[in-house]
Amino acid sequence: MTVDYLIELFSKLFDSPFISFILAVSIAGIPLFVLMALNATVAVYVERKVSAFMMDRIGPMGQGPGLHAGPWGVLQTIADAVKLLIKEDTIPSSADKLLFKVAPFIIFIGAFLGIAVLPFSSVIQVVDINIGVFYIIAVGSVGVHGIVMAGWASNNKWSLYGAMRSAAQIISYEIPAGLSIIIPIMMTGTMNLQSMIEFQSGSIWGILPNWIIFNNPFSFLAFFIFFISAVAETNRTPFDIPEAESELVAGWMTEYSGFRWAVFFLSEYANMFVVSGLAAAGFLGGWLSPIPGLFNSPIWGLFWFFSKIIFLIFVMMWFRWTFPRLRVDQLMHVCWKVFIPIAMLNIFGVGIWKLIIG
Amino acid sequence: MSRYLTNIYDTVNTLWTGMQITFRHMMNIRRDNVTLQYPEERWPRPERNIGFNHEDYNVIRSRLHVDIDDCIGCYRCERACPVDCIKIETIKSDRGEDIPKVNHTGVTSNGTKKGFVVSRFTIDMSECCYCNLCTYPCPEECIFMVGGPNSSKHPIDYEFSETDRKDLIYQFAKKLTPKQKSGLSPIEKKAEA
Amino acid sequence: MGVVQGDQMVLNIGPQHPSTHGVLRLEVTTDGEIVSKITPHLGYLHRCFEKHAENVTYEQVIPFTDRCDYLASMNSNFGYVVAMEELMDIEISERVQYIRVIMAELNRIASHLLALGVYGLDIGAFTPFLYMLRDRERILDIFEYTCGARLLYNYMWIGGVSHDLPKDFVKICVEFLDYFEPQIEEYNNLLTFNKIFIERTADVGVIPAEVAVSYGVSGPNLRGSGVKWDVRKDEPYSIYDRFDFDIPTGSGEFGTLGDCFDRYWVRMLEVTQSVRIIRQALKDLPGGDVFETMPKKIRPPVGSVYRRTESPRGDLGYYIVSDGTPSPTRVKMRSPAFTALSCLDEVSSGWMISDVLAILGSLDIVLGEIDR
Amino acid sequence: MTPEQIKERISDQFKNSVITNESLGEHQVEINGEDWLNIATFMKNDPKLSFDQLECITGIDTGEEGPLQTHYNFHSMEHRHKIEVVISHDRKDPKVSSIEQVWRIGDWFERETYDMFGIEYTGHRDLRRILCPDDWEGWPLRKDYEGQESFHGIVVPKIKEEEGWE
Repeated sequence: MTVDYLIELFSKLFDSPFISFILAVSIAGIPLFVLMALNATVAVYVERKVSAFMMDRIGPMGQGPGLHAGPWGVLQTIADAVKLLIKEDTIPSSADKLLFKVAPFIIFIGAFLGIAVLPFSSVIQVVDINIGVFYIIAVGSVGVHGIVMAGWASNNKWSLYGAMRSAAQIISYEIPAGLSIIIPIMMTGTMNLQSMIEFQSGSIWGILPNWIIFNNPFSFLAFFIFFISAVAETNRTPFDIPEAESELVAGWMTEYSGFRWAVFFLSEYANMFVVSGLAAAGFLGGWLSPIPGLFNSPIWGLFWFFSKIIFLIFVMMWFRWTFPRLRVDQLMHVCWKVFIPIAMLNIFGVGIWKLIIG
Repeated sequence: MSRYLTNIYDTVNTLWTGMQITFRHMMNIRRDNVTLQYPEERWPRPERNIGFNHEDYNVIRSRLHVDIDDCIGCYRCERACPVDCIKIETIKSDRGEDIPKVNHTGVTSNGTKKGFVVSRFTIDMSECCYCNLCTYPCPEECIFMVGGPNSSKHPIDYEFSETDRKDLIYQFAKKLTPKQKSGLSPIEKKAEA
Repeated sequence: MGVVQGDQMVLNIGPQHPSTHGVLRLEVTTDGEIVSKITPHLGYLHRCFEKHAENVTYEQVIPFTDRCDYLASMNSNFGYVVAMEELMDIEISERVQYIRVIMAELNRIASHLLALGVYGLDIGAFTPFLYMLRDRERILDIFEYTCGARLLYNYMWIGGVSHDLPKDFVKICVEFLDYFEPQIEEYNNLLTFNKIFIERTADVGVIPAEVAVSYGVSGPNLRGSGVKWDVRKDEPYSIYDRFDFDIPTGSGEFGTLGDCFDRYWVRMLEVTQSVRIIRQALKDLPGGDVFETMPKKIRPPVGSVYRRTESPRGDLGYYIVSDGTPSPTRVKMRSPAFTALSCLDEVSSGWMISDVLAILGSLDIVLGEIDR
Repeated sequence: MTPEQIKERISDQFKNSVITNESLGEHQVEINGEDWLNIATFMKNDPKLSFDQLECITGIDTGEEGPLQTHYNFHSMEHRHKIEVVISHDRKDPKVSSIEQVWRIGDWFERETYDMFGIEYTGHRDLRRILCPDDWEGWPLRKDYEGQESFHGIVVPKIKEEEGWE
């Protein structure tokens, strides 16, 4: 959409289609990057506050004179970011220098590419491709290469453990996530995110919005499986075994510091954003308003889409500050013996449902 | 199979219970908050603790302080200290007589006549283990931990960090020059006379 | 250090590691995630307590005992003074006995709260840890009110206590207990009965009763294995025989008898028992002077004594040898965490790395006490 | 059983094993170290004694002239009786057989006593220093111990320095 529009615009100005393509893509990428950075900044602040409130603390604050983190500590994340950026970038002497340097950016790319197809509103989307769902699932797995690279290149046993665990975990949880996202695809008959959302407009019995999650019991279950698998894919508690700080110190990030570590951090929050976006688009009606028929203009759409994402990210934080961590084999147990069979059953059930009810 | 389903039910149920608890705490943060925002709010904080009064404390383990005018140089605190962080040196003098040249008062506030000029009284607070053992044997109650019930003698001080270790050595007695030292002890005085 | 085979890896957990509870180094031989051998290396926190004790007087030893088990200093003090009083054969006034029991049990609650909370942290749950610390803080407030210190009290002295109870102590203490008891339910709902927590701890790190006894494992760890043994009941010291309380033992509720969950659960139950003891002691608290039975000069007769008491971590024994001079010839501390740690290798080989840390956490070790 | 009866039971089984020592207390019994492993095994396995708990092992230096001693505190959970066994060692060559395989906790207790007093427990499978570094010199808790001058280049301060004064 945005990119298409920009290409059209630039092709009028420049002769070469190549130049106009490059320009369009880079200009479209800038807001995405800003969005990622903003997302991480806000999410870090919110996470600090949410965790603090859940623990009867108040988190970063600043009231009086002196060097404080601003009113209610809003400047805390900026201070964090500045600290991370000016910190020395240490590379262990025995590390594999090239891989060590490259790894954060591979993870970053994986998260960054995912945002490109998120439908922020009925008109705001960077690029609208036919296989949007498939694309997000595909680029989501790019990150694991970066993690394995980081773990291997650090030449540290903790990092290696973290990387191995992470690889096993992400690859396993791709399956239930993939199987669950098939359900919206089955019901809508498309992989295009925009048409998937448009399918969900209207209402059931006049009260509930016609979102896929409310469509039938199987899709209701599928949403939870998808969401929890998504939490696992983003390596968050209770599935944070790759970085399990009480076991593996910091997992695959042990040797990283400064800017490279900040990139990891950015990617983690971007990943959360992407999977929440996919869950919102696939199950929760994307930019559709929760009150059927009202507030459905594109601007409201932006608002609804973001509030759904923010809610899902909040739930992830809520998980993190409530639950203990699973063990490696239990993690696999949950995936292979619980999620995958139920996800399979779901597909079967939705098929039957569609056949009988329509 | 039923066990499988019970397990899933248990998991969902217990996790949901936990999530409710954390959510409740998040919502009630104004009531439940326990954080003390240090530079603005300082201990003791009567409105938040269980309700005991600062003056009612038996003692507050904070910095040691010595009222050197009351010290009779009996060395009891030095002997009581398990980590030897108190160092005392004394010079014998006329019992109960003021010596203005070294700012020495002859009689303590309790009325005891002093027999020694305390020429050195240092406490190394970096070694102090805050056991409070030195304060009990003191016959004049001149060594004490500041604050709490002793607030009238010295206000509370728990913020005495320093950038140099040497600054943590507190010198309560004024260092005497050799000139001041000479002629203090009665024997020397006699010899002079 | 054994020969590492081709497919094995030696992993050093510690000395600086988030969940070694201090400075402990575990040399772990692993095959992937599976641990085959653990060699603990101690001594990083060795502060020569026993050597120190030989060079100071008897009353000056007490601040050093504080620093051994820094999470339960009252109980450390208690053990030492009980042993000293047995050696000197002095009778203690009633009020002092009650005050000591109240303080020791409050400190037991504080110590168990930290142990339980940190165990949650080892498993990955952060929030219960802070809830427990929040309540522990109120106990520390009470201690601070009484003796001015929050962590290292030097409160119990030979023949007495350093300060009498402050004004309104009983009221404050009862208020705290009333506040605290409902919190236990919240901890249970948030952490104990959490399915993930149960999965992580039940059936993990089983210590059978015979192994536990042979390794000298004591306290909640031993009771977690189903052995009903509590020094407070079985070799009563001070006035513990006057109180009515139960000895909770593990029952293998969710797994095998003697697993990590049992040890955790015994601690949780003990907290409620301590609350019971404190309530009884507060009710019967007699008046009197706390200093009257304190000896002026501490010169125990020539001889030796071994006395063990129940600290939150188990049987805390003091072996004191006196030669009649004002300073002891030998003070030996038999620390419960030391013995608990010694069985780590036997218990945790064959488990995963995550389980090793779960087992280590469930043993509730304090490195200050192990290394002394 | 009372300590007297326990003493009798042991001396019945092992002739000349119990040494009479007037300076010891009622609850203590001095035992000849030569046959110690067998006595210990007997004390654990005999149904009438059944000392299943080894409470503590304490090394004691009785002074520069006197011998080194190891004190074992035993307790039986079954019979609820206890005894303290004392074994004296020659100062020049302190040696006694290890009971590490009888009570498993003996392992670390013996290592600790070895670390502090240099008493060698023969038959111990892993007799290393436990609290001090492996290459520490001397036996710290002996009365005639003198600290090292320096350890790996770190000078061990003898007298506390008095900075800030003078």
